[in-house]
Amino acid sequence: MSRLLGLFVLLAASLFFTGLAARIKARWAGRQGPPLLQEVRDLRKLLGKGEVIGRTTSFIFRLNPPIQVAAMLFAALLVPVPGQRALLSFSGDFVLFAYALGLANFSAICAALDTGSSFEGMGASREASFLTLVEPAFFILLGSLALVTGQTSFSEILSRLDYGTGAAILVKALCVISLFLMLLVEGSRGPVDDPTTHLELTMIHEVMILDYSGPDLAFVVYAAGLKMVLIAALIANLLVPSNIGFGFGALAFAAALAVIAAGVGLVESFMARIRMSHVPQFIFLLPALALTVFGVLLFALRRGF
Amino acid sequence: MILLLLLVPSALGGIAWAVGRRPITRAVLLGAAAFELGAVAAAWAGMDFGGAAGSYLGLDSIGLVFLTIMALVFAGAALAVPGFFQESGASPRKEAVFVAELLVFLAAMTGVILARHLALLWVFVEATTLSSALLIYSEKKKSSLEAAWKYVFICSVGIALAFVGIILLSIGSRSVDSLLFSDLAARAGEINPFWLKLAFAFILVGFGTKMGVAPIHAWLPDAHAEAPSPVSALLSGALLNASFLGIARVQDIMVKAGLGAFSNTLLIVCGFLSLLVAAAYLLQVVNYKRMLAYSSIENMGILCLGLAFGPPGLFAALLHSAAHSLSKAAMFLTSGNILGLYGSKAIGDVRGLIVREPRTGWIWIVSFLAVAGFPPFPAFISKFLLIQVFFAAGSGWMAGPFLALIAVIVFGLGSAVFKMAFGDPPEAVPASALSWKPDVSAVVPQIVFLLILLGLGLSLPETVRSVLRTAAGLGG
Amino acid sequence: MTLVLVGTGLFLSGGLVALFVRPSFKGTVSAIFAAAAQPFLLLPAGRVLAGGGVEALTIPLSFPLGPAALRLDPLAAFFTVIISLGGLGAAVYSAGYMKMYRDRPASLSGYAFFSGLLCSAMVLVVTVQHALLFLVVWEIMSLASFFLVGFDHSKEDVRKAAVYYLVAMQVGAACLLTAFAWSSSSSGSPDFASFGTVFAGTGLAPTALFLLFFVGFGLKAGFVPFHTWLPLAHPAAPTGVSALMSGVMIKTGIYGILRILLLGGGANPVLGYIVFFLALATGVFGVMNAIAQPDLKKLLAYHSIENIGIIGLGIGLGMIGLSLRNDAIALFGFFGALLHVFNHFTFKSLLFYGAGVVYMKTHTRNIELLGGLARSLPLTSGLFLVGSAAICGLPLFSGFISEFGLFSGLIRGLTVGGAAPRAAVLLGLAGLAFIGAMAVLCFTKVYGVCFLGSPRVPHREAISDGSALLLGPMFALTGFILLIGLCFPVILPFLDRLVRRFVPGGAGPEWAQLVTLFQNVGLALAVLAGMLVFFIALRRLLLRRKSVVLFKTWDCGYQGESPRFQYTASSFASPFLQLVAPLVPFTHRHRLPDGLFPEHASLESHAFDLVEIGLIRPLGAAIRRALGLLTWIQTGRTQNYILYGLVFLIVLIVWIIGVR
Amino acid sequence: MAGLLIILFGTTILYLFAAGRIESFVRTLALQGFLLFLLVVIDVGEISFLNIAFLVLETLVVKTVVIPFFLLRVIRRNEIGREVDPRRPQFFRLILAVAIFMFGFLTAFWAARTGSIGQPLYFGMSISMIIASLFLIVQRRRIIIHILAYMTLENGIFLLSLSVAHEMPLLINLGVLLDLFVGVFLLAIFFNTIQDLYDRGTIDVLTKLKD
Repeated sequence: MSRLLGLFVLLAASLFFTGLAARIKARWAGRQGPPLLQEVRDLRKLLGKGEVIGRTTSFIFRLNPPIQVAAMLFAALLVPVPGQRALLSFSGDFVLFAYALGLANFSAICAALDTGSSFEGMGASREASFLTLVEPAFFILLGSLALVTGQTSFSEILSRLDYGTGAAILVKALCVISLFLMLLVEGSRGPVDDPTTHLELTMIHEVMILDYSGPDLAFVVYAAGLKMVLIAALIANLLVPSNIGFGFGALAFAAALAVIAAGVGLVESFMARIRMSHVPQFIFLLPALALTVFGVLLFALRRGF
Repeated sequence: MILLLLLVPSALGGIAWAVGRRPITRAVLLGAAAFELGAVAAAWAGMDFGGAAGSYLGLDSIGLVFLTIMALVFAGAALAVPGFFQESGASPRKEAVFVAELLVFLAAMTGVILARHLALLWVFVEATTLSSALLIYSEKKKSSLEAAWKYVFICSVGIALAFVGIILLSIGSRSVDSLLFSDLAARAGEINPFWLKLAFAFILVGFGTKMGVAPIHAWLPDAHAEAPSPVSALLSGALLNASFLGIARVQDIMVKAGLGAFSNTLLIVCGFLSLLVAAAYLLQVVNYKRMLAYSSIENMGILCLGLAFGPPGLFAALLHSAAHSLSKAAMFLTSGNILGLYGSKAIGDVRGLIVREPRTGWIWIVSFLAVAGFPPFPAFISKFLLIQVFFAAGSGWMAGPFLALIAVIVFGLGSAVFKMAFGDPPEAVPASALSWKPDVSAVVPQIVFLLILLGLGLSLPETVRSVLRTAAGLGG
Repeated sequence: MTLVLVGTGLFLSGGLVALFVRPSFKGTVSAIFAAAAQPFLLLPAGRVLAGGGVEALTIPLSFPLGPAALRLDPLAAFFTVIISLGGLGAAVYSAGYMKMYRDRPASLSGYAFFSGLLCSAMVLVVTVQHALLFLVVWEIMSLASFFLVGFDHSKEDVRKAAVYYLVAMQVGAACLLTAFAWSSSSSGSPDFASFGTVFAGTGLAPTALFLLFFVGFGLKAGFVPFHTWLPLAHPAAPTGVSALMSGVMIKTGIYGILRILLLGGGANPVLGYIVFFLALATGVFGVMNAIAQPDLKKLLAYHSIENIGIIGLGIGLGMIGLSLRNDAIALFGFFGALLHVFNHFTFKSLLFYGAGVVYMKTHTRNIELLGGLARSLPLTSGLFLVGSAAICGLPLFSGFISEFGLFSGLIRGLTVGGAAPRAAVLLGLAGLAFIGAMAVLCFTKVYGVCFLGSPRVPHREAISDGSALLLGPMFALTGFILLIGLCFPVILPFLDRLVRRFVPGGAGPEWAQLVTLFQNVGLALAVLAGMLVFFIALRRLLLRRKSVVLFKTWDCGYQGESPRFQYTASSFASPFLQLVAPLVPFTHRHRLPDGLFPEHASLESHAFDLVEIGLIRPLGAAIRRALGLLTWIQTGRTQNYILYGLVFLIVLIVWIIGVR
Repeated sequence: MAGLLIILFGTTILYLFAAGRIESFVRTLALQGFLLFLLVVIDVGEISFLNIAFLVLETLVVKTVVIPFFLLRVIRRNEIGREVDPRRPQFFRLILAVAIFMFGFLTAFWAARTGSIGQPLYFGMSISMIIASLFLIVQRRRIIIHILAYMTLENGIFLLSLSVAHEMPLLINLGVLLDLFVGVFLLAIFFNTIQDLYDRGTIDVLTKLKD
């Protein structure tokens, strides 16, 4: 029963995450910024509207939004909340997590190409190319964590990470940074892509959902928000010590998510977006960090942790 | 009784020469072929051909193997000769002379196989050269004249050197005092090793020239390419084997005299050189008959390698020589058909053979598979046995260069054969060739050869196996 | 075992009977015989797979072959299932597909005969356990597929591809010939069972022998340095054959490697790493080149190389597990590899059949000229989508299950063993993920550009979907994909005996662990499927009374709309290809528009295979140059020829006198 | 006496190398045949009468009369005068001939020392004759010279066979002679056809077949 509560916290947080980030960014720029519940209002409005669908599209375009939401919610079941195990946890479940995200990406890219517009094609191509760098990094990271804790599923790995020594702090810090980077890339936030731009040629994620309207748009926007929250939840698991009781765990979890959302907002307001041709170099940072984590762990292991 | 094998062909040759009318010469030719096959069948049935110790002529098991191959190849060539002449439109007189020469050539080769005396063997080998010279020149073209001249002159000089070798051998074996193989082999220990080695060197160069083994092979591509296709089939299918038999007999004496190591290294050097030369030229050959000749050089190289590895190696070599002779004869006869169809010997001019003349096309491809040693055919099994012998003899590393060169050769052959077989037939074909279609007699021999090969490849009959084992000295 | 022989005979006689039947019936006859052969092959195979016994049969052949033993053990049974299903699918599909070549009766009968011969030869390859007979059947398989590749030989590139394929097979067979000759001569008998003693021997021989076997079988399977024939041969063959070759025939290479492992080969731990890293390179290199290919069938051929890499990764992992004496890793490794063999057969054949229908309807394989086929070929595009999702290993499809097995093996490899295996396994983990991501990139490109959007080049005449003969096999294969993807535990008992033979000691507890793990995964996937259905229904519910308007796609208000605006395949792949530029050499040839009213401007880009340019062509040129040094011999002058003989003689004499 | 004859036989090498006109070449052949005849009569003692008669027939009739006469007819029919263009001066070829001749004596002494050969001088001279004729074949460019050099090679080999103590059976000797005769006959026929087809009788004409 307590796990369901954890899941509930996760889903609720996804509604406020982007809103909080936008508000922090506006507040930092001296503006009032949209109310926190703005996103919830948008979703309710969209769910109630009709739709305009491109003439050239096939069944893929209509099938994509449900796949996106289903995949994200399924991935949410796999992610543990600090202090307790995830709803579904078995050895190697982070592989299923990554491949669920992969399924969502596959249908998103296909849907983008289905509309037959050159902008959506460009966005899809960039998304697909950058994704090829993110996936291996995620696996290296999780693999090295599994290596050090000797466990093979999300819940065990994240719960057994508490160790006080110096190397542990360094490893945790590196993991948090790389996961945060991954959040920025997967959510198309911060230096990688600017969600508020109106120029289609520069977008990556936003352009792929350009042609959606009504409930489809609602599904897709919610799924994107949920994806960012999932990765944020992983970071939160690292930040919050796992041995605290459930009650405090949920509160600490929500607080951690808020801090991460604020972080995203801060990063976006400080760093301008990177030139499109330099984005791959930026994204290369992610696998590089993951490999350093692995190197440090291997080195630490040999010296007898 | 054994003299019949020599006299009947030469007598029939005389008749053909004298009579000169087309039906008679054809009947004589087919009669001779039938006689050969009958004699061989009788020999297989166990009839003893007087292989007594003292006599100069005798048929032992290794002789029987080569005699069978020769009889089969000759029968195929005999069947193809009428078609060949009908296509080239020669006068009956010329055909009669051709048939006479062919029969004398057959008699000479039979002599080589039956000879039990080294010098007699030499005489018959020289006789084969002389009798086949005019056969090569039968097309009366400048190129066939040049080929015939090179063939006669180089082989005669080579064989003269072989005779020097024979005399050196008799110098070395004063105590044995006879050149009969049985005596030489029995008392090989008493022969002076220095003179024996010198003799083997000369004999290897002499008979090697006739056998077309590198570095003394250079005449072979010219002779086999310019001769008419039935003759080149006989040359490649039977004559090369006969000269190989000569070397095999002397190698047997060398091994019994304890000098096996020396002769083996020589044979291995010759074998690999032949493979190298064949590989070098097959990559860039332009004329498809010369291509077949180079493939013969390669196969003779393989035979030498087989011979160098004792009885199991000889078994593989004999199986390989049977496979090579029949498949090469089939390929040469088919090349005659292709020459008739396209009127040119250049590989580039021949295209879409399967579409233009499906029977010849498919025979051309299947016989290539047989020559190149693809599985259903015995050449593959002999290749496997040979490599097994390499490893058994501890020199497994030889399998590497051996198979590498064979791969290059198969690439050279394959790309040429399939360049000719596939694709669309060219529009501009010389008028004379357009109407001509190979009739049954130009296709049946090849099919028979390929069927025999398939039979040998899939399951070697028991009798054939036991004869091959005794021939190779592996015992019953 | 006799039933299997009857089945093989049926395949062969199907080919023979088709020779004498009217051209229009050739396809149906061979399909009927293929169908008839199914029970004879599947029943014994199923019995052996489930029961675990070994059905043996010895054929007394004469001397050179000796008594040949044919044994149907679980490994052979598994591959027999794949071969018989593949043969049936290819026969039925070809019955429909070959109608395109009605005007060439002669080559049609050749096609029917050789495809029957190919299937029967493959069944024999996996059951024969006698060195020489194995090589004979192996080469007959190569020959039959050579003639099938050379079917459409009026085209120049088909001829070149066919000869290239023949020579590649010849080199592979040469390695196998040497390896078999070596092992049978040192173990005394040509039977496979006796090779165990050779592999158990000490010193360098067993390792060298295994490497020889690996090169020989790897060349047929398509591991990286020897794969260059595959992207040439498979697209050249008619689709029915390229599906059979890609889905089934290259698996005989994998079968060979597994058979050698079963016989005790690869004991040396270093070999495990060699296979592991070579497979990783194969996978990554294969999919990178696939992304750069505009030709549909060549792209699928490169994907076969990628999947062979994944299978090889499983085998390598299994070998590392065995050398670390950790049954769990070995069990998962071999399980992933074997299951991926079957999965790859299903989705690769499905994709090739789809590509065949596309080629049959649009007569072009260049995906840049296709587009919008989803509307004109709805069924084919739906099935192609299932195939693409499965090959990318996405959940709910069979690809995911075998890759998940590999992943769990890799993860277990991380948690146990020393520093070196951990580093290797992590590299494998990252590599597999990288391959998965690139596969997603590649197949979104193919599916998006070919089937989605609107047709880039207007079709001359209206095209309708493939006939029943074409779609039948595709539906069957989709059934297999979904069966394994969703209710996978049903298949597990069949793989039980097969996978556990590879681990000495049977790995009972580990297998139970694996079964429970996959039951959990099955449960999770069911939850995912349930959510999917729920949300689709929710969307339909939400839109029930709302207005859904079909309108033009948003194009920034630009009025002159044209399908050529759509993103092309090469531009879709270019951001990624710039990242991996050195590995996939690219040449651009373009002619800039000049003058005030430019008539013609063109841009042509072509991707090369790094191994082909960097390794195979220079090697070929070097051989040609080296052998070219010998071509001074045939000068035509008689005197020179005699001089060669004399020089040789003098050298011999000097050697004799000197050595004495 | 036999030694003198063999040395005389050896000197014919010098003449072969020095000879300019082709007819003088043929006359040397006849001389060699005659010398062989004398050798057979004088030296070979204890073999059966039939063998001696055959050897006499062979050397006297065939080697001294029939073949040289036949070759002269061929030369006259094709009006061949002198050697084409001796590339090297006369002097150099003579030195070469003397060197080969001396080499013959060298091998003779070496054979005498090893003692395994009955008549070492026979052996030495025949080896030098063989080497000389082979050198002629490889070095000269006129085809007729090749045929004549082939004949001298056969004579050298015949001398070598005489040096062997025990005799070849009659049948074998007959076969060897038959082969020799038919060989020369064939070479002459081909030479005639070459002369008819090509004007120049040098070997360069026959170099069309190559790869």
